[in-house]
Amino acid sequence: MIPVRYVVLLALAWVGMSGSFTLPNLILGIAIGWGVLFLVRDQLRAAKVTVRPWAALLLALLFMKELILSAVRVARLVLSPRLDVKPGIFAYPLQVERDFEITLLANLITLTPGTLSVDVSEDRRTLFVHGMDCSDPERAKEEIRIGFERRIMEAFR
Amino acid sequence: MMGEFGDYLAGLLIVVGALFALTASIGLLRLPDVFTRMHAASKAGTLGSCLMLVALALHIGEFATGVRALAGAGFFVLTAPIAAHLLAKASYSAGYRMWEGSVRDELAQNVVSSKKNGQIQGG
Amino acid sequence: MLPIVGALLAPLLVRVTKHYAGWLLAAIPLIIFVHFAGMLETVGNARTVSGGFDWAPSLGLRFAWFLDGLSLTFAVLISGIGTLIVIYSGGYLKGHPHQGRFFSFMLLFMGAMLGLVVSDSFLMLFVYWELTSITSFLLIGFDHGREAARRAALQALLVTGLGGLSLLAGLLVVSQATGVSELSALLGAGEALRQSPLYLAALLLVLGGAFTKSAQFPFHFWLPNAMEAPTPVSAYLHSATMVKAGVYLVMRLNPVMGGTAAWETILPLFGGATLAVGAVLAIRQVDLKLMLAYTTVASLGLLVMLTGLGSDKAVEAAALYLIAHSLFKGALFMVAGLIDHEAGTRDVTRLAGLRRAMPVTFAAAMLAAFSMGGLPLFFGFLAKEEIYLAFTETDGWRLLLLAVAIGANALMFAIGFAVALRPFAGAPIATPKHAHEGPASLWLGPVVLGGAGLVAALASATTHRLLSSPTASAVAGTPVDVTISVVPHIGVPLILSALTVALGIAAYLGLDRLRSLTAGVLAGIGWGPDRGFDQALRALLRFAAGLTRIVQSGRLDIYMTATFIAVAAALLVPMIVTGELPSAPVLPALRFYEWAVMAIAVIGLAAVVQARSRLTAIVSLGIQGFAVAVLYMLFGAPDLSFTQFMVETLAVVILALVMTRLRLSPTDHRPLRQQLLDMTIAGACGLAFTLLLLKVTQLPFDDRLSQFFAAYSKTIAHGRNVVNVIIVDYRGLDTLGEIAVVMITGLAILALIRIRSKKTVARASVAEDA
Amino acid sequence: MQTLIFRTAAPFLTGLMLMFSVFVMLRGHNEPGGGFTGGLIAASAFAIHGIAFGVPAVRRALYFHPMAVAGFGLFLAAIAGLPSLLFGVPFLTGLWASPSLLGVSVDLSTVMFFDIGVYFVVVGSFTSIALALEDREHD
Amino acid sequence: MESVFAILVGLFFAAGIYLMLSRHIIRILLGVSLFGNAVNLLIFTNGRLMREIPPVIAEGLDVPAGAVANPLPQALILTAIVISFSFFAFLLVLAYRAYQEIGTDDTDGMRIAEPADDGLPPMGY
Amino acid sequence: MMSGAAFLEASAIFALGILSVSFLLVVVRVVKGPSLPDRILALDMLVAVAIGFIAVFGIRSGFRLYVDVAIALGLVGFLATVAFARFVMSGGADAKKREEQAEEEQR
Amino acid sequence: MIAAPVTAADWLVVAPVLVPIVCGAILLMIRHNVRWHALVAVAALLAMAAANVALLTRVLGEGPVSMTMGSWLPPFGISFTVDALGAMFSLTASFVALACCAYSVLDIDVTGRRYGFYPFLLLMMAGVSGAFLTGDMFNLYVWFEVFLISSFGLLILGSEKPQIDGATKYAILNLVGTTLFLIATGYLYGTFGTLNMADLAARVGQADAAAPLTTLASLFLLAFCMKAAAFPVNFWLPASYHTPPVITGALFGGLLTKVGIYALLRTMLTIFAVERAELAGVIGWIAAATMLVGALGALAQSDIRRISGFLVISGVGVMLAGIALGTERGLSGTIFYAVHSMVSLSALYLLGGLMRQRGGSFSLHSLSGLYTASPFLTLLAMVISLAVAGLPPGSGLWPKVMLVKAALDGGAWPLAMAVLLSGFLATIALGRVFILAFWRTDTVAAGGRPADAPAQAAASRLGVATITLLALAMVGMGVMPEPFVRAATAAASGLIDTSAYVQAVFPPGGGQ
Ligand code: NA
Ligand code: NA
Repeated sequence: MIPVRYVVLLALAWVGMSGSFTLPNLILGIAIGWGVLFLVRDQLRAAKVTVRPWAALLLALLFMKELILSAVRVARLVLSPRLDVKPGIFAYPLQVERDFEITLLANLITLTPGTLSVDVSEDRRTLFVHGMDCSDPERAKEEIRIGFERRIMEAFR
Repeated sequence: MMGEFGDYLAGLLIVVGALFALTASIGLLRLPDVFTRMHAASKAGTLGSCLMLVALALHIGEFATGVRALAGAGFFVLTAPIAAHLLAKASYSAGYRMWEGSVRDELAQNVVSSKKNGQIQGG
Repeated sequence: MLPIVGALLAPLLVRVTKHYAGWLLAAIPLIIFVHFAGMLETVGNARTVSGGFDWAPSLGLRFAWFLDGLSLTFAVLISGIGTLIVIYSGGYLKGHPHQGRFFSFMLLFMGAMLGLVVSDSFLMLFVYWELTSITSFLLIGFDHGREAARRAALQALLVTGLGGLSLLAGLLVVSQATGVSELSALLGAGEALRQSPLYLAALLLVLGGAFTKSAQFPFHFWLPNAMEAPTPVSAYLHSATMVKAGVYLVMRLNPVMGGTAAWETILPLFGGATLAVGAVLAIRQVDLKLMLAYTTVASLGLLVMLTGLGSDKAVEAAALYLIAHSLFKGALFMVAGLIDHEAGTRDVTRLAGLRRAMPVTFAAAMLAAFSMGGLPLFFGFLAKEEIYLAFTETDGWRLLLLAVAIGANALMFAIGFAVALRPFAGAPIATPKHAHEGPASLWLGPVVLGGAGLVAALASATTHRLLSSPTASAVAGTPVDVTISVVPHIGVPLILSALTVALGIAAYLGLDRLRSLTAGVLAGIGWGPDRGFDQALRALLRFAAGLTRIVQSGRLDIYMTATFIAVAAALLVPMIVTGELPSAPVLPALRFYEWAVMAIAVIGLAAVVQARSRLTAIVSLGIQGFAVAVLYMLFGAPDLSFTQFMVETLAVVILALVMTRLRLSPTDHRPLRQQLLDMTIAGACGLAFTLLLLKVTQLPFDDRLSQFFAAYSKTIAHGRNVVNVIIVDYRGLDTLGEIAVVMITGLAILALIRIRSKKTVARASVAEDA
Repeated sequence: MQTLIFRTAAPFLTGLMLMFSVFVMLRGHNEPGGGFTGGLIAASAFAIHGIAFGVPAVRRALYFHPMAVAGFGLFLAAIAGLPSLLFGVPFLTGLWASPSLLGVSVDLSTVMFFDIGVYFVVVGSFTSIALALEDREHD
Repeated sequence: MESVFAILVGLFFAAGIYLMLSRHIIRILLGVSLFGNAVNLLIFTNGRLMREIPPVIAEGLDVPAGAVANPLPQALILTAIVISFSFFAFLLVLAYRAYQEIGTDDTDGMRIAEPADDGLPPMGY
Repeated sequence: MMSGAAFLEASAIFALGILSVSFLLVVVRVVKGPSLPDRILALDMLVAVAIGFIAVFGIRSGFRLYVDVAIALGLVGFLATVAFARFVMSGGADAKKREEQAEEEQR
Repeated sequence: MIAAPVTAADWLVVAPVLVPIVCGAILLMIRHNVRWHALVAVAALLAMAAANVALLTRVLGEGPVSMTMGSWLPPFGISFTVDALGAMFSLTASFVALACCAYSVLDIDVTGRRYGFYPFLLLMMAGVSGAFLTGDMFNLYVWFEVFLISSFGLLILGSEKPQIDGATKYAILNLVGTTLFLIATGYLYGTFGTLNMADLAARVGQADAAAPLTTLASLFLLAFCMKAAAFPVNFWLPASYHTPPVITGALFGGLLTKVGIYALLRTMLTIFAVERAELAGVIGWIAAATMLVGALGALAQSDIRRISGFLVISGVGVMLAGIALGTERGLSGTIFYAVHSMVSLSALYLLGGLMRQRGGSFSLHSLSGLYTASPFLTLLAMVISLAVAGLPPGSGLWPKVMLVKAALDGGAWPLAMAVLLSGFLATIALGRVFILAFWRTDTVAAGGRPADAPAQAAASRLGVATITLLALAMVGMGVMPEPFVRAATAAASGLIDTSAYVQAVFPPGGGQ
């Protein structure tokens, strides 16, 4: 009922948090992890996700890069004497289907340059993205498609 | 713990982080509407804080505390986009218009349909 | 004690024995009467009977009794007449559903009255005094269905109750001035009291009690109104008891407080006024009971006046008149009640020719009236002779009182016969009820009392030895021997008596004319203290309502304004008055980021205060909250910072959750004047707190507590975080209380949200929670 | 709130926050934190859960009524002061024991139970408040 | 340092009290919140100030290495914060319910318990 | 060349200065608004800056216990924004309308 | 660190606080088993009362008792220090609460129980007892807050409109009051560096010459006057006490203001004795104004509960008079009056409830005929009214006599007059209630009489029994005042001479 890997993840988080790598502490971590997950048991949707570590790492690196880039770009933008922005919302047709993938993608988009996920359509086919520079939405969509979305699909299949 | 290098790195990180935070703040002031301001806050702001937390983790050097600092940064990275998303969605559906200079709005027709379904009230 | 037991038994007894209860219950006062009568001989030989036991020694309170001639005479009259009244009540209230209660109240009252006259301790005297007020309230309002009865009862309670408080204050002042708190001891401390600077205050306060109780002008109005009570009550209250309490007090204190100019001015003045007013008002009445009531007022005035004259003769006269009045007034009241009971009316103009139907009553009435009129052979005559004798010794303005006395006595003569003769004389006329002689229980009282007036006078030597002389001695404070007898002595008094009788006969004959005359005059005046009572009470209620509306305006902003003005005053005034202001502060160098955080806090405050809409204000609230949290962090309080961050955020969250549900008008401005006032108050409070804080922080600080905590947190309490150790260990009890608060808050909010007012619940059924 | 993104992330956020709250509570004796702050974090977690999935979900998750949890907390905290009665020392005297568990000595103390009591009271009460405010069915 | 704090405390009080003198409950509540912070800062300052060094004993030591910030006011304030937060929450919900039942957050409009048109008491007997 | 510690100290002071300025700028946005989401966003940003501030302060003072304060702040800051978003969404159009009204009245 | 070993008997000191807290917590855990609530509450209150009896006996016999929590030496831990004053108040409070609880057993419905009537009641009693027993200033503040928040809970239970309105004013103003107390405590700590009352009492004499003690005392005075509902900070009481069910009014009217009086006694005498003397004139005027405003307010009302509320205020003024005088006699008068007032005002509120039950209304405009309908109730009303108005044979007489005597001894004529006058005004107010509601027969109750359902009849019988118990207590105090006077005098002398109080906490020769 409660996915074991989540419990293990939380137990590890516990051990790291408390900084005490002892067996009793690990057991305590497992117990607490199981306990808190038990509380949210109904909302855990255990999707069959296989993680490909290498692809996931690539995704993480891509994210780091994009994050820094985005921050720099925003910094440059707001510091420029003339605010030259053409913002707007565009609809991005999603290829990923699973909740967790959509969420991940939306979050990554939000964290990266000039884009911000505003909403997901009810049929989960479309992600509405607010862009700082919406002069060429097609290019922005293309960047997402070959960037984050592809990496996500590679990492979690 | 990590000696001189660690100190330099930490110093650098906090200065860069602080500068990012400053940029975010300036963006918050200068950008024209709430959606564009959100870009500044949720990117530069998040990054700035995270950098400073990482610096703290480096400087402290104690494993558990370092892990916590990094976990804090991670948590921050996890929550910031969600918060931004929620606020953007809420603002949009509550009818706060975008800046006049905005060039397109492809969400407009979608909102009409979802309002019909009474989804906005949420809960 | 006995009457109280009797009072408790009375309702039960009445239920068991029906209307014979009166006879049985009369045994109680009778036993008391016999008991007191047995002491007459002892006390007659100039001795006193006293005793008692400690009741509440911490209060200096003894349950003590003290009987001298005065007390004993009163006790004998109270219990003797009480016996007759109880018998009379049994007949009078035959079949009344609440007869039991009545006896209960009556006996309680009797107990209180007896206690009053035999008490030695000031406090006991006061207690009994108030008890008579309370029990008389119950008795006067016995017929509670009628508004007049309720009004009269309240009036009596308030007037005599107020007097009681005055008496209490007076007695306490007396005991402050003399250091004694018992009457027996006070008798020896008269000189000290009269010399005391507190004398006048004590006198006025005590007289406040006595005059209200004894219905002295201008407090006389409650007494006639008290005729709303059933007649046995009137007969009892107004002959020997209640109203005589004030006279008792004045007489009791005469040897202690008397003899001074104040005493000899105030008492005759008020007594004389009362005498005159009572007599005149009596003429005005047509109701038998009211006629008698006003003559009671007059008689009380006479007694007070006599006591105030202060001479031995006057005191003798007072003693004699006291006894005479108790006898004839009790009898006449019972007669009036009997007439009412049998004929169905007390209106003297609608009564005549009853002598055939009620011969015994008539005889008793005549006996009493002779005494009241002061005709020879009756005790009233002795009293009147002695009164006039007393006046022969006075001079100056007091002679004016003599004129008053003669006039009033004449009027009282007329009234006495109007009550005792009018209804019986002449041709019978139709009365609401067909009159016939009442049962023995009803006529026994008048007959005995009326007869006693005669017997007492005939056996005047015995009466004087047992009652009059001891009483007079007690009142005078020195041995006095009353010698007057029914044998007429030619002299000024006799002439004055004859004059009185002559005037009295004239007044009796012209009674109707006099009545309409006084009625006309009084209508011309149009206002009396009785109306005044209503007006005063209404005015008091209105004043109270007006004041309350100002003080308790119902508006929270006014409450808050007053509260914070009080705060500013409570701090600034003592600070300035006692010079507790701080010295000028030295502004230290803070680090720039500390300044920045402070600046943010101040900006945050300004943002909240000036925010136009509440929503803006709520969001702005976060600024100062965060600034404070950061300040805590900068000054070494991570726990505080932690908690402050959490709490500020959650506060804003809850505000947002709640605001979601409110639909408020966007702006809520106060007018400029209001703003300025509020700013001034808020500024003054802020300034005051700042000044005091500067002052305190300029003192050296004793930090041994914190030293201790820091020193032992790790070693004994096993915790490195000293703050947390304080919270859970050193001061764990605070935290226990604190979480109790948190828990109750949760529950209270749940109750607030879940329970709907009945109106709302009517709309939707009650919801169950999980 | 009906948003996929939030709902997908919410259980994990809630779980992490709850775990962090336990951590904060347990280490309060030595570092900043303690029952109160821990409790507030946990209550925040439930609030987020409630905002994401609605009040009934939280009620199901908790099983006990939050106020019962708070009552239990107060009970625990008060009871934690009682063992000192047996030792003839005043109320709320801290008693310590270090039983060995799996070869590691574990510090147990009445003070810790006291702090756990605080935690439960705060969790229960503030969760109850949040749920009561969030709950729209009773409007 | 205390003197600067004293002035800041005064400003907090003034702002809080100014808001509490409003007729509108929501503003009063904001005032209550500021008032609470003012009190906490006041207690904090009364315990005298010390920069940066928290009253936490370093690991391995039995007593603090040097002077530390005064822990007692901090503990008192923690208790006070919790209590005032509880009260704040209660008042807020109360305000909300008052709004629901009475339809306003203007205290001048809240005259149910003490009606403005409260007549005289009975004048008779 | 400064020593590592001195460099760190200087950087920290510098960072604190910058963060103080950021604080003030963000506060200006909270005060100015103009719309509710603007203020909420600024408040969210305030939390972010505060976290940075705590981190730098933790480095400067050498007390690592401030880490947990920062983490907790991250958690509840998130909660605040969620709750406000919730508020904006449900109070919704209404809130906005009233806000506009208020502004009109101001003029 | 470990103080002298504590015997089991010393645990009595905390029992009156601990028992209701634990039982209140248990009630919350079994919130939905409403059947058990009343039972647990009554049991808890009985246990409290028993502990209080034992405590008072012990204190009167052996002098003040103290226990410092957590085995820390005072002043480092929190001390509970119980002297005759605290024990007397605590005992009376538990007695009154027990009576009210008995009254409530059939009066509070399932909704009221489910949403916490009994936990509120128990926690309020925990707070009230804690306030009476604690020997630590900040801890006193905490107990104030505990009973305050519980009183909020009781006040809003039912959520009728007037309740909500009254509760708003009550809550905000009381919050200001307790916060002022907290502020004063903060300054006190800043000045003396300690919070233990005995420690403060011992140190106040050696305070720094520059210490702003008068201002501090004045601030405490204001804070506690507000809690005690003294004029001019009495607004919250008449605004709210009439809104909840009478049972709540009875608890509040009986207990809460007395905690303010207790705190005033404790601070103004045990700690700020010198400053009290400086402020005596002000306190005297506050006392007189409070008495008269309260009594006049009672006259102006037509709702019995509001009359009762104003009479509570008037009584507060009477109690303040003794504090203004500061002599042993005056203080013992205040203490005795407080004990009397707890009992009699609770009874007055409960009486109002029964009058409403029988007469269908709280208003004097429509109440009538209660004498005919219910003679026994009338008897009770008589006894209670006499006690409240300070007439014999009620319990109010002796303390008033003591106060008037003390005022005259001290030359405070106006104060003595005010005590007497306020008593007289109360007599008018209650006399009017009596003649209008009980004697008057001609007005038909506007609301009509409620149907005499069996359950209600049972509740009514229980109510009568409860009030009878209280009335007997009042008459007992009136007829046998000696033990009360003696205890009150012991309490008052303990306030004036603090050495026994201090020694209970810091035994001579017992160093740190
Ligand atoms: Na804590
Ligand atoms: Na705490």
